[in-house]
Amino acid sequence: MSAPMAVPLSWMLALSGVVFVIGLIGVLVRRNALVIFMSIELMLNAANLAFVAFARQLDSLDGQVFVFFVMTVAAAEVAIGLAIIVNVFRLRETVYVDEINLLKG
Amino acid sequence: MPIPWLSLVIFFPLVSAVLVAVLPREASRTIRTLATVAALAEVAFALPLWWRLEPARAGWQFVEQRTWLPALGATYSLGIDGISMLLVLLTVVLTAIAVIASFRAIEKRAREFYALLLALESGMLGTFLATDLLLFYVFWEAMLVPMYLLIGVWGGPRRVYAAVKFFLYTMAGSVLMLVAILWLYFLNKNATGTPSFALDAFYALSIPPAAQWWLFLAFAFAFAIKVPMFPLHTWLPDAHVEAPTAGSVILAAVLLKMGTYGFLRFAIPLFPQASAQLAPWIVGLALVGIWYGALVAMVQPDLKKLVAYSSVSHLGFCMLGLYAMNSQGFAGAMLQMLNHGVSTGALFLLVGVVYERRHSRMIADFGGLWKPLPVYAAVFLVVMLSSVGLPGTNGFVGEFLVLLGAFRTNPVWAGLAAVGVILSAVYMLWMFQRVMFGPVTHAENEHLADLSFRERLVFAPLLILIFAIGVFPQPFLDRMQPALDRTLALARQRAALSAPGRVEIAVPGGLKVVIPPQPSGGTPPIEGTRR
Amino acid sequence: MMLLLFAVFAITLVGCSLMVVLHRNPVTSALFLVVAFCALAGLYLLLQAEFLAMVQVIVYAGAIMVLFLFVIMYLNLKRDVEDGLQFALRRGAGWLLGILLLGTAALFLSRGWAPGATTEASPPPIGNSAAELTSILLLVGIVGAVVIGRGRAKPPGSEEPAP
Amino acid sequence: MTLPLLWIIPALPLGAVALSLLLGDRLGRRGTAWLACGAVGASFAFAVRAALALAARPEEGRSITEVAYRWMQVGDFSANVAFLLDPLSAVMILVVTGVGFLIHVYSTGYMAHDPSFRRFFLYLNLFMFAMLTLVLADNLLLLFVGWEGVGLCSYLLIGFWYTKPSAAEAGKKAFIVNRIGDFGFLLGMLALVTWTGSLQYDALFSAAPQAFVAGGIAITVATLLLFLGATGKSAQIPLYTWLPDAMEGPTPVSALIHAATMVTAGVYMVARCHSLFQLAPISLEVVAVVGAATALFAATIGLAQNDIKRVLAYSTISQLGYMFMACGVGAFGAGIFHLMTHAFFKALLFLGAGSVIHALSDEQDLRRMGGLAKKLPWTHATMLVATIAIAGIPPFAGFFSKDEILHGAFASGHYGVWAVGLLGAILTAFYMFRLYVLAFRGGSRVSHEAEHHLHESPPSMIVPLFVLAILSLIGGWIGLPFQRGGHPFERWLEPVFGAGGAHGTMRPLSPMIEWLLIEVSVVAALLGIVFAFRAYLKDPSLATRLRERWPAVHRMLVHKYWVDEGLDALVVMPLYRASQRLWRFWDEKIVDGAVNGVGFLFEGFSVGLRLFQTGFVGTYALFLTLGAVALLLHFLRQ
Repeated sequence: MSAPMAVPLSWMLALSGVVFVIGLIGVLVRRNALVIFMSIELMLNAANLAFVAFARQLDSLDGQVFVFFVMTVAAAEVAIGLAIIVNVFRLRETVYVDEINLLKG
Repeated sequence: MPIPWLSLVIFFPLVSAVLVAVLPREASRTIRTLATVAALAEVAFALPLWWRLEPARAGWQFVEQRTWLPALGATYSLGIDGISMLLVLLTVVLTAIAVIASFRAIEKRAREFYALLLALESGMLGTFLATDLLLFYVFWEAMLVPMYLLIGVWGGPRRVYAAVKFFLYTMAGSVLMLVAILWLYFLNKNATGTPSFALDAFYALSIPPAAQWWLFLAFAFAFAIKVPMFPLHTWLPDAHVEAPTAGSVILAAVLLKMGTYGFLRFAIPLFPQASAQLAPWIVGLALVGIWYGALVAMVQPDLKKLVAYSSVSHLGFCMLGLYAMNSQGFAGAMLQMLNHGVSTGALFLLVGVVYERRHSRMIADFGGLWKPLPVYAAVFLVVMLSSVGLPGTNGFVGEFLVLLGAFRTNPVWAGLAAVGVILSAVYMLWMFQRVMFGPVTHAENEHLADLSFRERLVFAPLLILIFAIGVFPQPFLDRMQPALDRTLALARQRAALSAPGRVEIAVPGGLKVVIPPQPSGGTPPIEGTRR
Repeated sequence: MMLLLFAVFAITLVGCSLMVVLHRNPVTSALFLVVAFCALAGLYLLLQAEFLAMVQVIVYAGAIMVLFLFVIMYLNLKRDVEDGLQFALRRGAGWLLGILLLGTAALFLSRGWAPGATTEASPPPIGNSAAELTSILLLVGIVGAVVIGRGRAKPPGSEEPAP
Repeated sequence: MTLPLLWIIPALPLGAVALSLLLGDRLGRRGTAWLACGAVGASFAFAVRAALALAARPEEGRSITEVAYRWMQVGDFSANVAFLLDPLSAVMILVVTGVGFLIHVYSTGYMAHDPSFRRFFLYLNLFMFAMLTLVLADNLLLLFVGWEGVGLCSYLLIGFWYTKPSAAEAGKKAFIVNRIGDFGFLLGMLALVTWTGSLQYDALFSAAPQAFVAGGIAITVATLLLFLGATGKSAQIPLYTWLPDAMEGPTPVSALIHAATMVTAGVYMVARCHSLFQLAPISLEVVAVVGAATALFAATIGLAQNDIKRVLAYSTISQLGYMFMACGVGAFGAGIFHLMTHAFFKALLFLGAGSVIHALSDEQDLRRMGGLAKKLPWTHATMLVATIAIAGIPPFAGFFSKDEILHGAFASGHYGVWAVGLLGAILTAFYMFRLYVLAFRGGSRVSHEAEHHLHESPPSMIVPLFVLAILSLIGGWIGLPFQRGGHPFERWLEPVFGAGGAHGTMRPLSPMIEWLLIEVSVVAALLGIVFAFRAYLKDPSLATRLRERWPAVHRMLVHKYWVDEGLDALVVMPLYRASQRLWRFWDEKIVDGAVNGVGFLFEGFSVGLRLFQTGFVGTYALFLTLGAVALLLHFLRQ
């Protein structure tokens, strides 16, 4: 049954915006690479939320399909990211992002 | 359909360049012979142009037209007339000489050297023969790459700096020109509806004076760098000093003519009003170039730099001739282009001969070379006299016509330019005295080997040309005259086209030259104020 | 009733997100993230995206977070050391930026920028190609992980660092 | 077939040059000598033949033109290689080939043991070709070709012994000073062709009166520019400094080029363009004044020179001054007459000096000569004839031609010029006989080793001296008014200068005044001679006493009024320093600096950009966010 959208769309978007911003702040503020990774996950999920909200609003499955993509990307990204973090840790004994600046211009 | 002669002339060197490049590296003898055969064959292909071309026939001859980029309306179209024919012959002859002259000079990577030299030749020929502006621009840029590599790889100690400076300097200019070409393209497209880059289309286009002003500046800037004119000349001494002998011969003899050819073919006919208005400025710069080039050449310790600065002075004459805007000036400028190619090319070869033996270009390292090298001294003397413009040699005919043309437009211009005649004698003779006369100062100079048979073979055609143009200039003048008069007439018609009435060049101090729009050739009637 | 559920899920989601970002200990952050993902799954349910909610829980909460926890444990990370003026400044700047962003977002919404206003660009026919695309992406992810991971076999630093 | 009349004359020496270049050393000394002298002799024969052919023609038809080929034709300007024979050029080719031939014969002896014998005759023949082209040209452009050609040959011949740095320097100086003159000549030609449309003599001279306003600025400027060219070539003030240095070259060169032929080219050009000069009286005045000034100025310097060739060089400058003076006062005929006689006795003087130098094994200083009369009888005799001739003692040639000039000056009312000429005559007589006495009379101051192999020159040198001596003697007689028709030489030149022209401005003087003038000039000459003998022979101390009385004057004369040094300081050095600074500062710093500056500008810009790549991931994220925010704001404002 497609009940009229119980929860108004703008609420959903607002929520997604808030979570997105929180994730963003996490990325900017925190030193620990892993926490930055988690914050990125948060941002991604915020985006997913917006997608699903729109999908629901426009009553089409495209949004959800796209969320699948985002999930795949997130999965791949986490895999590689963590591998990098592990390797960097092995080399530099640190996970703190501001101590890894080999690629300085 | 008739054999595509011009395309053959342009692309034969390119094909032979590829052939040379494919040869195994060590087979230096075969490389040299193939390169020489290719260069001489190219001369054989181009020479018949001298007879087959009917100077009197208007418009382009041996025209080739193929669609190239239909979307843009750009066509692969070639054409030749009196002006480009002479420059094509100059290019092929001097490239052949440059190839033969660098047998002993170039040891390392000879294969690539000859390939690049031949590729350069086809680039230059393309530029002279293209009658489609886009095609012209392509060849104009294509020509830079081989020259850049020639200087950059086989040059002297500061070759990279010189090569990069040469490349960027010319590139900066030509990019502006591309913008101007596109502007013209769109002007033409709006005016006639059919998109085209053909030069004849642009010749028929009437361009509003305001646009003409900017378009002219863009074209003039690109060509002024190439000429080179006064403030934009500093790349020349560096490029010449660092370039290998063959490189600087071609650079001096042909590449510098691109600038003046550009002015003659594009800047003046396409934008007659702007040319007329800016004439005093351009002539001012040319005169400064004559004085500046000569004075600075006088104090150069390095032979090649001296000849490079002398080129600035000689081409100042060329520009003066072009902007005298009458048939004597044009003929003088055109002849001066050929003369400069011959005499400065020979001068660089002479410096190359001595550089090969002593690996130094400093005048101080030489002195009293006449005794050990009598034949060399005799050739050097003749070439020096041609460069100074002694009557009987080619230099005089060109210079006299330029001065005559300039005098008719404005006596003050001619007066100032004529001082160049003295200055050129000063720096040339002083150099000649320090190098040739006096006792043999350095022991090494004592037993230098005089010119070998190959070297004499290299100088023979140049000497013959020096005296031929000097004593019998008329065959050359007959071939260039109709094309020059047509360009002059075209400039006048177009001037009348966009602004009816008379194009007046208000000229400080001198005659007030009035160019009434009359289609016939010949000089503008001088309504000079009789004194 | 729906609104009530939405409110609960929203609050837990925001709260957990804040905790993930603020908490010093990465393990705690990881756990809070798991809770956040569950709240999100709930929200999906509200939006009738049941299948998605299930996938969310399984993939995100299940697989990815487990990976996170494994790496955190493996690296034996302690509390983050983030004191000193420089970090305070950064945190301040971060919050400031956050408020700024929220402000603009609020402005957008207040302008009544109707979400549906986006022009109906015809979505490219993703059809069956979606499947292949995701499989390739996953493949790339796996290969990347293997290549980076492989480095551990050789003693560290004996040759140039792994790419 | 009738042999070609005119173009064969210059073609012969050119052919000799080409032959000698081709055959090279296979010719050997004798072959080269015969080839060179033969060529010039043959062209002398042809010259005579051409002159006779001209004389055979009636008075008014005395002009033959031969067009070789069209040289240049551009727009409405055209010039062709064509030769013109008229009385003026007939005289010139006779003088040039005649004296030239004698000098060639003399050189075979003089240069006998010079290593580059062949190269010398190569240059000499090339010079003859250029001079003959100059003289026979039928338009100013071809004359200019010959003009610069002789300039080139003089450059090569002055610097013949190129291993001597001073010779090379002198050669360069000669060419550049000539070039300055040619600059004027070139501009003059341009002015003429722009207004009258052609450089061909007949067309030019007939169109000139209409094209130019008589006495107007245009014609005056044009003719003055031509005269500037003439001063360069004929070594008048201010462009004379190169001639004394040109003595570095071998003596026959000085005789041929710097006495008889090349330096007279300027006078020939002014005479040839006499109708232009007559259109501009101001220019004529300038020519007269410069001529007179140079005559006097050079004569004064000649007094104090000790090098035998330098004395003769200044004497040449002075005599050329006389010729220009003649042209200036309108007596073009007298000028050419003096040119001819001067060619004879000055060439003789130089060759005699050469013979003396040759005998004293290259000793040129008069102070180390003396008493050579007995040992070099022939040289002494011929030199004496020439010295008397130049002093202007009748019946020698010098008297007639110089007297004509003074008469012309007086008759045309230029009394000042006449007075200067007279004074010059006295000085000339004095320094010439000073040279004669110091060299041939009095005690022998010859150095010891030069003494014992002092020998008279070989016949190949003596015969030309002898011939020239005869010419110096009888050369003037063709000036005697045999028939009533006045001066035969000037009547010969009338078709060229026009009857009125020469004497138009002249007031016929009563015979009494004319005789008085002749008396005065002869007395002046005698005065000079007597004074010279007394000063240097009878009472040598007199010269030294004079020197003490006016030391300043003497020093000034010895140092040639410091003109050379002055010009160097005023012109050469500043020019050198200016161009040095122009190059070092202006070209390298400013212009090149600007170009490299642009390069550094971009480099600086990119360095600035690099600062942003700090390497911290955080900063990159920050920029990312800032970008996003900016984007949002942008859409907001839409």
